[in-house]
Amino acid sequence: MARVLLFGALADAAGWRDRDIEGDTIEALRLSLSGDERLAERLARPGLMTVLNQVVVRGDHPVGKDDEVAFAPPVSGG
Amino acid sequence: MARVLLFGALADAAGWRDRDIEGDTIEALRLSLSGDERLAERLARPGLMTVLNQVVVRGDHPVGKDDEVAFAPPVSGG
Amino acid sequence: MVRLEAGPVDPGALLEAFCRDRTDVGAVVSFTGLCRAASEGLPVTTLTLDAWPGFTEAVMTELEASTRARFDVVDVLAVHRWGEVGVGQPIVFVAVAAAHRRAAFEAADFLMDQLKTRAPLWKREDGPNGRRWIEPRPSDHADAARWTEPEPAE
Amino acid sequence: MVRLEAGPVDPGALLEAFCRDRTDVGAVVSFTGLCRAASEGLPVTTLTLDAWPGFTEAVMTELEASTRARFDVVDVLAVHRWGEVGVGQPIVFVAVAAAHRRAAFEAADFLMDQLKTRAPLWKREDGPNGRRWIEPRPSDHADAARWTEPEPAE
Repeated sequence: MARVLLFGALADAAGWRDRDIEGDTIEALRLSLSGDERLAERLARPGLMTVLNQVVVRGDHPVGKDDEVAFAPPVSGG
Repeated sequence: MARVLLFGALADAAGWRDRDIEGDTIEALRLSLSGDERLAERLARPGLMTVLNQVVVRGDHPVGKDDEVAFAPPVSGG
Repeated sequence: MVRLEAGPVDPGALLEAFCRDRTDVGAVVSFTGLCRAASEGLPVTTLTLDAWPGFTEAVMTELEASTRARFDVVDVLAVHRWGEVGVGQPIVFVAVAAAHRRAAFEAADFLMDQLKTRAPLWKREDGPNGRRWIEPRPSDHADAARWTEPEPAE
Repeated sequence: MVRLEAGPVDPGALLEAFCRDRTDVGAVVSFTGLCRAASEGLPVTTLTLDAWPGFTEAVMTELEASTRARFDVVDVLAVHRWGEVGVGQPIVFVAVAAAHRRAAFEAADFLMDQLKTRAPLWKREDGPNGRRWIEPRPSDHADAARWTEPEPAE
């Protein structure tokens, strides 16, 4: 279980931005979110940004209920 | 005879900016101006800018009384 | 300094304040990004920027720090709008002050490339053809890659 | 547009007016040159710029035209102060508007190099150590030489 945040096109597709999701690793959370077909395709795209407790991470990491995991598409500021 | 304009350090050294000077070529005007020792050294420096009737020129050119000849040091705008 | 701004960004007022009372600065370069009425041939009526207040500023602050470390500059400002932005309105304002102009130009250019490809902001264009989420263009990555030569030792 | 200005130059107001009502421009880059309190280690109390009204603007207009011919830009503005300038006050303001930021940065950078080495203006620094007429530094010529690759055919 962790707090999951979505940004940009992911939040738009899911219809929510912030939710508690079951899963004890980042990959487990991503798999769980991919059950939503509106999200599955976007979560599989290259360039997905994963942020664990406000630190950008690569690969899998264990997460607990006090952890916050954000998923976001490639950024497009400026 | 032509109208001679001086700019920047040249005007400062001469103490004037605008005067009618005897001479029927640019070189003759420059020689005449070099009689003023405050100007002679500056007129001999590389990079002297010579402008005949608002067109930058190189080398010598004939001038008459309706012509305007400007002498100026290298520019330093910006 | 960096700022994430929910209201309008005023480049004139920001530049005026940024230049004020500086006696050790010969050069100020600014960049203003504006919302265009068309993007890649498609009409745009509104731009919406998603951001993550707190985290977005934290990353912007890192980008500011790497700009200061890399170039001989006196001051750096980056203000980024988020939320809904109308056509013609400013999206981002960057200013760099330096003793000499080369450092000011390069630092502003560098910081914009970093903001484009690294700042956590997500841009959506809405128009008569629907909504479109924007991702960095290949040219943005190419621009950012210009700076990948090794940084000078500190 | 170019302007030779005898009174104070206000970069904030100029940038605000330059950005106003633009819907086809994604990027505005500005450069502001300020009078520093010291130059090459010597204190400066006043800067005085000599110019040749009429001819100075004519050359500035040529430099603006070559900037427009060389880069994919929408608008160009160059305002140069002349006469006495106090420490901290603006000497020159340049702004370039373009669809994309690379052209805006390069055009502003190019135009400043041209103004520094070609615009008919002559700068004198007055301070406790006396008066000093300034000439372009070797770095100014080196900056300007960066652009000497052949221009694209028109």
